[in-house]
Amino acid sequence: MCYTIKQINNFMGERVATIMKYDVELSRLIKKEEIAQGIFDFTVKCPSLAKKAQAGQFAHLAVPGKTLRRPISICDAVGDSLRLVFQVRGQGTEKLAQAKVGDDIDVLAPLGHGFTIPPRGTVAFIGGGIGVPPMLYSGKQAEKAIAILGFRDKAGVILAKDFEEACSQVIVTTDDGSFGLHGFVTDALRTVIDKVDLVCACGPTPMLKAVAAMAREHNTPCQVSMEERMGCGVGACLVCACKTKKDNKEGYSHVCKNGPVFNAEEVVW
Amino acid sequence: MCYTIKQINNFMGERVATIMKYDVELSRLIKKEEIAQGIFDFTVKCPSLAKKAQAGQFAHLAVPGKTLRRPISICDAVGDSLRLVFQVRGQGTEKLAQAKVGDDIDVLAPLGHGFTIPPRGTVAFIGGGIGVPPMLYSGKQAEKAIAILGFRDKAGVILAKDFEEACSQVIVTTDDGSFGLHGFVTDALRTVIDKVDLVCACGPTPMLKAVAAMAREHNTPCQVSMEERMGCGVGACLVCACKTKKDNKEGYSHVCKNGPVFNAEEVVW
Amino acid sequence: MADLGVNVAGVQFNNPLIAASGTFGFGREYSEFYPLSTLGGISCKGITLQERLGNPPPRIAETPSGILNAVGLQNPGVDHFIAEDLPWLRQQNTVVISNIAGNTPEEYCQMAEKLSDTDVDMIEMNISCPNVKSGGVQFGTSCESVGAITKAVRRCCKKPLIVKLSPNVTDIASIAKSAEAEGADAVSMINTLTGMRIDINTGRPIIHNNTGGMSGPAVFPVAVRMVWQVAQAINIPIIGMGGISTWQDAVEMLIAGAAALQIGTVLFSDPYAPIKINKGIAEFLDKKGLQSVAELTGTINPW
Amino acid sequence: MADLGVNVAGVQFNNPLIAASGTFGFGREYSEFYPLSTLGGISCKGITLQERLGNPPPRIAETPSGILNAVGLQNPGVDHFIAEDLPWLRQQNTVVISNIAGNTPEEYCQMAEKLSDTDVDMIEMNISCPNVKSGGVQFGTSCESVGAITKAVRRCCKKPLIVKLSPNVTDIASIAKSAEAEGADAVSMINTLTGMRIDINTGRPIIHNNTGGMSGPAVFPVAVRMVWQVAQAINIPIIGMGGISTWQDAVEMLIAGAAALQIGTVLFSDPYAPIKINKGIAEFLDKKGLQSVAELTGTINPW
Ligand SMILES: Cc1cc2nc3c(=O)[nH]c(=O)nc-3n(C[C@H](O)[C@H](O)[C@H](O)COP(=O)(O)OP(=O)(O)OC[C@H]3O[C@@H](n4cnc5c(N)ncnc54)[C@H](O)[C@@H]3O)c2cc1C
Ligand SMILES: Cc1cc2nc3c(=O)[nH]c(=O)nc-3n(C[C@H](O)[C@H](O)[C@H](O)COP(=O)(O)OP(=O)(O)OC[C@H]3O[C@@H](n4cnc5c(N)ncnc54)[C@H](O)[C@@H]3O)c2cc1C
Ligand SMILES: Cc1cc2nc3c(=O)[nH]c(=O)nc-3n(C[C@H](O)[C@H](O)[C@H](O)COP(=O)(O)O)c2cc1C
Ligand SMILES: Cc1cc2nc3c(=O)[nH]c(=O)nc-3n(C[C@H](O)[C@H](O)[C@H](O)COP(=O)(O)O)c2cc1C
Ligand code: FES
Ligand code: FES
Repeated sequence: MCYTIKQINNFMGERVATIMKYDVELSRLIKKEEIAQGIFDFTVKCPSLAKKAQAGQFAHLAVPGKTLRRPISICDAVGDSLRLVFQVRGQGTEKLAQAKVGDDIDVLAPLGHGFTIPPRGTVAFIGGGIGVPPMLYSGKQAEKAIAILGFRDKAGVILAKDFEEACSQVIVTTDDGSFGLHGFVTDALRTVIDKVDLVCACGPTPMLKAVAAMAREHNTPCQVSMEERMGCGVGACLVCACKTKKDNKEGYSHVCKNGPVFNAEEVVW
Repeated sequence: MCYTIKQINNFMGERVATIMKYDVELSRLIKKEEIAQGIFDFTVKCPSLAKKAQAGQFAHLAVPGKTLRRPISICDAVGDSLRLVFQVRGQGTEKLAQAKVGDDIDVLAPLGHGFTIPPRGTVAFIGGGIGVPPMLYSGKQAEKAIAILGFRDKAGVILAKDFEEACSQVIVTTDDGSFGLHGFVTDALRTVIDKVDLVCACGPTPMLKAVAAMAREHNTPCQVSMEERMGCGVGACLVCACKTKKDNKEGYSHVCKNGPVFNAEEVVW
Repeated sequence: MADLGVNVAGVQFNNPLIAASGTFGFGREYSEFYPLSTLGGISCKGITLQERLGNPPPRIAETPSGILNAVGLQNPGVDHFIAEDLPWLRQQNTVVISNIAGNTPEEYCQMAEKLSDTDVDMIEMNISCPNVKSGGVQFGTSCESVGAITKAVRRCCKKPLIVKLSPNVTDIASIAKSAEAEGADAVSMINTLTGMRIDINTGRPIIHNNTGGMSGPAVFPVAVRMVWQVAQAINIPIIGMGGISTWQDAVEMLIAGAAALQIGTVLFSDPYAPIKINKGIAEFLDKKGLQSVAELTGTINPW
Repeated sequence: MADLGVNVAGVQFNNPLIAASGTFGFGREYSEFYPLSTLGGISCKGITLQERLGNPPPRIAETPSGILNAVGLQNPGVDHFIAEDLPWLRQQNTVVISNIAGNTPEEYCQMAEKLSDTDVDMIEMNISCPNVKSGGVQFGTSCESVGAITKAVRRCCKKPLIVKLSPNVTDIASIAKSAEAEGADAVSMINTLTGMRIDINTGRPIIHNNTGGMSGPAVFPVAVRMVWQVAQAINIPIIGMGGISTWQDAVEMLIAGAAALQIGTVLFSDPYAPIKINKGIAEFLDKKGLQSVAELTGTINPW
């Protein structure tokens, strides 16, 4: 069997969401805003991807001139668009932030295993810093959502209004008390944990660890979204290793496929 | 003696045309036109460079994402701007062609040894294909200029009007006769060579060779502009070698510094 | 239209593009992008006799036009591969190459024996993995050791045997000759070039293994040079790889002397790269009036 | 503010940035951009005993994030250098390093002797030029030959002797050790990595020499890895180079173990790079509260 140009073209034409699980879409940047110093809020139009997106999944964005894509969580999926909020950290995100409305961004999405949100009950969605954005779409999936959003200071607060609209309760904390509660997200979690059925969290590892510990203390199930440097983004190259324990055996799971969301109990901190 | 930040800043501030011979200027693209299929006409504003430019010199343009600059001849220097006309050949010129009016281009210029045009007399300026642009500014330097411009076909003809304004006589030739004279630039040169005091030429090597041979036959001095792949562009790295003969000794001269314009007699074809 | 099929050591591929070992797992993930028959073949993730957990993260870093990786051969072991992955792979209508790595020549032989009794198409012996303490690289850097291990594995291997060469050597052509002399049916090259990046704020190497293997466009010129050098030294086919990311690169590698190609890192930038590259090769062959890929292989015209 | 000065083998540099041999000629051209005292030093274009014309063009090709070159040591010969270039260079208030290449150990010695009687500050022995048939690379690829030639030149060289190492080897640390054992005062590394590009339309290598030496950002991770490996193996200072193009790269190379740096290819992209890089290093030192470049050298914290 040989491979003809016709077949090749067919393959390229046929790669529609209904046939293949993974898809790349050249997505038009239709809205762009710098919502805090160095934090960008992008809305990209990608109908076939947006309709498949689930809470806690991520998009893998090609950056012109870079060999590796950059993983960015899905902050929200509305109609035929995805909302992606990211912080400029290094060269890739800096380049991404230069995209102009009207530019096309090469998006591979939706990837990974997201949050598993039960149809009923109260869920606490905890975001720390740039871990806040993915909790928005997640929060929308719960019957009753309590959002706890932690930031360094007032200037870093993002998306507070969006959460107000999406969740039943929103608690904002800042490390320095310049906005909302003075303290850490765990301080806020302590005040509500007795009324929640599940804790979902995304943020820096020390925060996740603390949240997981508190949830465990209270016998509350907890799901955490992990970060690791990625290659393929789909589970083939095995670079995005995260140490986990299953059936009492330690090994490496992969953030891009088994995660980014893991049961907190599985993670070997 | 140590190197202080103050000194460093001073160096960067002081690198003005009056002190240093070589200079780089971030030059605003103020006009851009595709004057033939794949051939772009850029006007960039770079006051300190433009005022130093001489006929036959070139600019070395940085291309975002590329390690090497691209050498492009100075087509014209008017007021505080340089005009650069180039053809898309590979990845670098393709990227350059994507620049938008208002973008800044990093220009190292004017470089090289250009045409030496006597104050009196008739000079034939011969350009072939993308070798045509540098003859424009050159033509303006002569008391009496006869421009001979060769193209493949009518669609490839560029700058004919500009030459009409700048030169006393303009002969356009096309290989297929679809515009102007049917034939090569040498066919046209033959008709005028007896009245010219100097021949200046830029174009593909076989053309230059033929022009040089004809000039030699007629005992007319001839200067040719050579091309070679470049690194530094200023004569330091020695990569842009062109075989030349001086005092009967063969060796390699360097297109970026000794050239691009050489006396045809020096070149070992 | 030109035929994209190639034959390497008696094995027929639908087209010259093979997924590079370690970048494509055992194919399942990329089969969610397109049918795996899109590829001429798949070189599976390197397997070892026993399961391996691999290195702690971070396992990857970016470099100018390339990446470093140090996965450390995380894999479920040869038995698991044969039981769980191979049957599925066999149904994908593509050539299946099993990539193996061992701590000792005996381990290589044991794996080759096990795989010889399966229906894998070829065995690729990785003697060049730079990212594990005893993952083969010590076998790959001298002519003697390459000769010895090739000889040993050749004896217990009933499948066509590909020896995968390391670029981290002084004289790759001599090493290729040793592999050929001891019975390799083909060589594949290059594995990754050892490199390192350091986080300047912490002083820590970005990769937990300290060093990692460089791949991607940055290494392409080194790969082309080595394929050319080896093509002049041996008569068995070369599977060329290292930084191929466009159809032009693929054509260049074929011209340098490769009979087939592997592509890895480019998949991370563009999962659909194999389709685009195959299309480009086919059009190039047509433009040049060539009937097959083999007519392009080794057509370099050196100065 | 931190002091940018460094001391390598007893020679004091105003700052750690040295122009890399072959990219800077004998300094005249770049002195038209800024005073050469902007640089800590200049490693001059490699010279040979007799004048050399160099290779036919093309001598350069572009690669992803890098370049290939094969100039073939075009130079006017050591006597011309001493008579015409050195006196001018001496007035530029920067350290002058003479880079030499020979066909035989005797030639190296003859040049070293001639230069020992001049006021060059240091001699850099290039035993790693990949672009000429007998331009030293054969001396640079085995421990024995590196040891032998270092020993020979050491005896006739009254200046601090730098041995410039080739990256095209299996084990650069052992080679560095041989150089150290036989009396090298410093090593500089890396020279270029041999690569090749082919014009797919003609089948011709883009460079007339067929292969060329790769430099520029693409090779940076290989250079960092090698500097780190060598830093663990020897006690003499390392002058690190290979793809440095930003101040971050410079800092990374220092952290890996370099006492001073050379920069080459980046000058082609940005002639002013030395100024920007020095500024970045100085600010980084200040931010980290370090008093000198030496405090940064070798501060890597491996896993
Ligand atoms: C599943 C997942 C979801 C994420 N969601 C978001 C989000 O919604 N918003 C946001 O601002 N950031 C998010 N991140 C982090 C984001 O991917 C990194 O900040 C970004 O990749 C850094 O790229 P850079 O080019 O700025 O940095 P560079 O340092 O130039 O990147 C070099 C390489 O390291 C990788 N890298 C560097 N830092 C990280 C990191 N923290 N995590 C993973 N890879 C990294 C890059 O992807 C790249 O491959 C997420 C990460 C993961 C794994
Ligand atoms: C002194 C001089 C003046 C020139 N003036 C003009 C001009 O006015 N208009 C114009 O269209 N072209 C001009 N050229 C040719 C122009 O430099 C090349 O077409 C251009 O560099 C090709 O770059 P690329 O990125 O398109 O090709 P690529 O093939 O991607 O380039 C790869 C490398 O090869 C070099 N290269 C490729 N072709 C040439 C070539 N013909 N000459 C020199 N280097 C080359 C590139 O500069 C680059 O370093 C001039 C060349 C020289 C030497
Ligand atoms: C993440 C990753 C994992 C790899 N794992 C293996 C492996 O297990 N066995 C092997 O022989 N090569 C392995 N390689 C090397 C590739 O097969 C290939 O030789 C190299 O990446 C060069 O090709 P490329 O530039 O197209 O990626 C790996 C490469 C990468 C990037
Ligand atoms: C055009 C060119 C010419 C070179 N000539 C020499 C030389 O004569 N002697 C030498 O030791 N190294 C030579 N080199 C190697 C450089 O000195 C340096 O080792 C290498 O380019 C890596 O550094 P970089 O990436 O900063 O350029 C040359 C490099 C280039 C690009
Ligand atoms: S990024 Fe490849 S397996 Fe996760
Ligand atoms: S380009 Fe460097 S000498 Fe001409």
